[in-house]
Amino acid sequence: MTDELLLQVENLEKYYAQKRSLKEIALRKEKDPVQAVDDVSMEVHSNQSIGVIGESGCGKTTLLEVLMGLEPLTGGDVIYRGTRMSEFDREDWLKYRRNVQIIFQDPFDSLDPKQRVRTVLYEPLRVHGIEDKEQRAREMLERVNLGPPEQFLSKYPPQLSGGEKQRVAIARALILQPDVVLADEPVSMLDVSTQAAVLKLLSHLTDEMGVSLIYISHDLSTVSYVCDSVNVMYLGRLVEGAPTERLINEPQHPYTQALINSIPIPDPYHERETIELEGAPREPIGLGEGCRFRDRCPERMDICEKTPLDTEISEHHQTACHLYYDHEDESTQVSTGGESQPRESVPADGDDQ
Amino acid sequence: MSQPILEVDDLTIEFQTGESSITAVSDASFSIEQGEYMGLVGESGCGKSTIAKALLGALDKNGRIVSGKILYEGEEIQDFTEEEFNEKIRWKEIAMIPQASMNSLDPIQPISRKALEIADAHTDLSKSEALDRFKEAFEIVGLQPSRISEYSFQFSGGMRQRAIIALTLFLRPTIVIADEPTTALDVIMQDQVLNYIKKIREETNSSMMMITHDISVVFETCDTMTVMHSGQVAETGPVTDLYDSPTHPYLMLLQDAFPDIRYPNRDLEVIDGYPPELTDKADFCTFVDRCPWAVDECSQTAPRLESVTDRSVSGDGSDSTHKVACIRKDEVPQLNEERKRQGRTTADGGSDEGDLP
Amino acid sequence: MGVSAIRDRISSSRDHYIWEDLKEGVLTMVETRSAKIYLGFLLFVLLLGLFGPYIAPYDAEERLRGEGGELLRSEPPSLDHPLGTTNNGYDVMSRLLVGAQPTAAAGLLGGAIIITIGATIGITAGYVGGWVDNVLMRFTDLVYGIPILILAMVLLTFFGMGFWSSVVVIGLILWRGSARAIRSQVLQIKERSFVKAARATGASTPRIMVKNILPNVAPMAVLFLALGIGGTILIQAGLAFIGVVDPFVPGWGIMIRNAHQAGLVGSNWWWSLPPSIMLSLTVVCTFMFGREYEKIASGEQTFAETK
Amino acid sequence: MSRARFFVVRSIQTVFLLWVAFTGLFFFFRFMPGDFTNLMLAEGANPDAVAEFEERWGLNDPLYIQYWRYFMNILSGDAGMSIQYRRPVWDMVNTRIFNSFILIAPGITFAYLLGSIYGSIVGTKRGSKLEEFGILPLIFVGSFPAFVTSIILVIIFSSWLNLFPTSGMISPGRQAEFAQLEWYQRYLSLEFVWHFILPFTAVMFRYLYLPTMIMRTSIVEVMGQGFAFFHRITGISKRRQLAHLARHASLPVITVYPISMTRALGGLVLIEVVFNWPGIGNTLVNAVMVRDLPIIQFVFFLVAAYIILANFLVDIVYGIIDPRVSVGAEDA
Repeated sequence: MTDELLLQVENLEKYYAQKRSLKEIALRKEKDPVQAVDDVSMEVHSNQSIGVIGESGCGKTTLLEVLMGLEPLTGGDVIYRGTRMSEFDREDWLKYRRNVQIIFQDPFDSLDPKQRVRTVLYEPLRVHGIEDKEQRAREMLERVNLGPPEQFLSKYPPQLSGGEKQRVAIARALILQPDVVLADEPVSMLDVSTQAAVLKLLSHLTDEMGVSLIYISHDLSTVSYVCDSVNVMYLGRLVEGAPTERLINEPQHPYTQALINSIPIPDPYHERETIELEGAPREPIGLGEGCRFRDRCPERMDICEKTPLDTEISEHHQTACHLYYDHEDESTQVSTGGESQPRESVPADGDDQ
Repeated sequence: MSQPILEVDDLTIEFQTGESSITAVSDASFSIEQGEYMGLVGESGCGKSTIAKALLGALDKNGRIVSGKILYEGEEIQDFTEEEFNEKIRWKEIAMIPQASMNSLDPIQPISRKALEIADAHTDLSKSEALDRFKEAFEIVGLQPSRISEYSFQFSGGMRQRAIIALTLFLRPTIVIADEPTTALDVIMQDQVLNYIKKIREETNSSMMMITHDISVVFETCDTMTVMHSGQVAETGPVTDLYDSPTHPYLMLLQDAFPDIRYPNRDLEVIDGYPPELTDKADFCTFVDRCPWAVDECSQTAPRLESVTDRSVSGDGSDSTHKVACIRKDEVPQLNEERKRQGRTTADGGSDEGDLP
Repeated sequence: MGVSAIRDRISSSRDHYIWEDLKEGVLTMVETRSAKIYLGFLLFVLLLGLFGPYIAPYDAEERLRGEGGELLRSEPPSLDHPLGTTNNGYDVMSRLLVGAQPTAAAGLLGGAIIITIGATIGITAGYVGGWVDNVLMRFTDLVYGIPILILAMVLLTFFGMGFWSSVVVIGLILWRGSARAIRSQVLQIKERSFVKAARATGASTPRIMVKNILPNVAPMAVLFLALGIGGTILIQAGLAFIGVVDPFVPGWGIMIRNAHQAGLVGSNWWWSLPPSIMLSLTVVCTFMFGREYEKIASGEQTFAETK
Repeated sequence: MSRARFFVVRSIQTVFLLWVAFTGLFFFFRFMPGDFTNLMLAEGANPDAVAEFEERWGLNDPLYIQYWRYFMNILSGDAGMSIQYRRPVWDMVNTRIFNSFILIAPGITFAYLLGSIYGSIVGTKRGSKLEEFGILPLIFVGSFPAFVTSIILVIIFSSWLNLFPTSGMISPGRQAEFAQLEWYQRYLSLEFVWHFILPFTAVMFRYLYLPTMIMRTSIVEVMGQGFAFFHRITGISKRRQLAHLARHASLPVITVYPISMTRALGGLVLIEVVFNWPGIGNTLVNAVMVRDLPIIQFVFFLVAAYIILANFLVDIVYGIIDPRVSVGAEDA
């Protein structure tokens, strides 16, 4: 299969205006916007699976909703096969919506309780005017291991178990044979035994059908199972991105280090060294200049008041942290987060954790 | 070893729903020693929370203990009345961090007033003594003691959870039951809470029963664990024994189904099927339909919990606390080895060697 | 072409499985015994509304005279007159049968107005959101504060005391409850993942409205249609009783008024009691049926249980 | 926001709302067709008489002057003259207001007390026959038109059992005797109580279902909350647990109380008509029949003020019971 650039996220920004009370509108009191996603860049190539991890409220779900076109972006752009989302016309949108699909977190919520499985699967096909609905629906159900299909086509979602619902949701996402599937914590509501089955299915199907996957979650252990590379998000920004194993074994950003060290290991002999990280992330409002993690960072320096630049510290491994580049040449190195192209810089000398 | 603090003996609990009944716990047995941390593990609906409620005499109205015993310090408490539980057990002896504990604080009652109410019900501490103790507990869980008189809605979710832990600790109970204390928390938050739980261990000599579906949390924080499947205890014993030589097929598969950050490329095990819904005390192994090595006998009689003696790693093979309920307990480990060697094709089809990096 | 042929055509040309759904809908309606009873009584009233005048034993407008030619004033129930006569010699039974018509008509028209306005405002406010929602809901709040009977009473006297106008006035006020409830439900549904999923696959807003929002709002809309019908009958009867509605449309409310005006409520109980009971039962049954239906239809486990 | 500030802000809002209602009603009635003058014309009065009438009542002045005059008069307690009776409106309605109030306030309050108790009993008996059927009769009665409830009471208790009078507040024969008394003495007599019982019962029964239903739902909901379980396992006494539950469960009931108090106005009119009770509802019905605008307008203002004040009171009570309302939730 060819390595094709499908989706390019370019300095993406999503700010929400805060709700103002009548009084505030009358007094013309401005409120700082919620900076849900700020200056996020990444690329999705064909047959790639990318994870985005972060704590709840870090903006990963917003990122997904913007990518899905459910929320308009407020800055930067998403480029799909060369066309900019900000310049999409009706036709482009329809094409995009056919080729980029989504799987939601809550299987109890993601299927219309008033629609039979049949209708759930037919709807996307109807919207895009595809004829052989029955054929495709049956095939898809078998692929997600819901066979025989007759048993499921006439059922309503409330008649299905959690794992079965999530399989139907996967079938719905894949039935249009998309390029990219976005998955929002697809297994976090499932039991461990079911979770493994769904993860496996997701992993196989994307491989088999040549679909790229963006998988967002707070749980690195499930992400690591499915994804080739992982991006770490903190308060609306990507702080580190690397191939999965490299990220787990050699995390560079202090936040990533803390995150990975917080994951309990299912092994009673394993002594996990923990990095005590106090407090919780701030509200993403009025963040201003500087590293977003500086108030909780154990490695905090004065320079952290300036926004760190995304730095490539080795091949395919970037991080945005002042620890990892040469500050001699500060005037050109430190940006407030404008440019997307990371510059060459000296990687930190092997202080692996 | 002395007599255990808490012993659950062949406990069966039933819920009445309309005309029919559901058996949530079926002949379950385990015990906890002084100072021991035990993890109670299983899927949702396996009866682990029901046991916790039963220990405090707080089953829902339609639930009742059909048979079996709960012994606290040797005394049978399963038939205690509400008043007896209040007087002898609740909070002074057994305290509980409930599930979804963020919602457990009364939103229209200042937290300190709740503490005073509890102290008033169980001790003769004066008001100021009780508040002092509560402030101490607040400090242990990393909250500012000056904030004890605030309402729960003035706290963030994580702080509420810690406030509950403080309320649980401040009367220095013998056993703390923590029902899914970290579920629904982000890993970093989870880590914070687990650290507080470890800190409790340093500062008090309470025992703990931690209920969770996450075996990694148990392996990290507990000394022993009990694995349940659909109302039955499958396996119980020291965590190291269960880790080294899991003997119940369910635990074997569960371990392999659990993602481990250290081995992202490992193939995850799939446990097919669903646990059965019990309308009566199970007289069969509830794992039979999901077990790859089930034989006819498994569906004819409920397996007894028996010591695993033959391959005990702990050394004292005669009096092993590692117990399992499986009639093929002597063959299963072997079968599992074989299966692992062969590599297996799951019902999902497709190759096991994923195209992952 | 037989029914089955039509059915085949429908299901082959458009895979709607209408019959399956329709069948389930009807089954839902009478799923419980109480729902059956309520619906049964309502159908009975509807039938009376249609055929009442034809089955009435006497002309409802005729003042009846006895064999001696004397007016049959305030006769207690007898075989000839099962519900007795009024002080002016009208047959109560006949009036009761004829009175079903205005009552049923008022309910149906009022209910239709209420649910039309309520659903339109509720769905628009809920789905469009923003300032539209704000304006519509402030307006609804305002209408909410109105004591309906008192305002309707005044409006009717100033604008004329017609029967139909009374129903319309009620309809123009009573939509408020349905608008609020439907809006809040639309807000909930709108945020659910399956709607997002539909948007994400490219379904248009109207399509989502028809395919996802409406089916999920439908049980509540039926509830409010029922409540609207009952509410209209209730208040219309109240207005009739006060005397601000055309007294020559002989609904049950007017019957009770006449008995009361004559000061014979207590003594001629056969005159005042039957319309009171019919009126009350009709209202109760619409309310209860609506509740019952909504309870069954919105409980998502229902279909699982009926399979 | 501090509690004190919350109360002050709500008070100011309430005064403002009163003014809005007053103004709204004034203009509403000025633009109504078919008022008293039209009625005069329709009844064949000659235009000169009408003109003279308008002159006398100041109806020819510019609207804002009329508005200002009316506004100042109301502030000084003068609500104008009844057109029909040629008597000050205030004199005509003051005792009537009290007569209505003494019917509706104890009626509804009693219904709420009774309903809350019954509702919480039904709510705690989940799954029992009582829960299934115990509330049905109340819903039935609550769905009846208010005048039907009253009529049934009259038929049974006045006509068949002959226990109570069918109408009025004081028997016609004793009117003169009672006119001699101080106003409050009338309400302390057996004669009054005898007349009072049926209409009071009608009000109470008619509005019993709502508090019962809300309390039932509310108690069931509160019992399912995490904190209810927590209260139980912390081992505090049953009595204390119940006190906590009751405080929570009563919140929605308190919210609905003023809604019932205001919703019951419509029913009150009907009940007053059935029992011929000399209350504000009967006054309004009579005034409407002859389009006696000053009375109608003033009664409407009273109704609006009553609704606004009832809501204000509840906010205050609510703010005391539930600190989340007055202190304001903030996430730390």
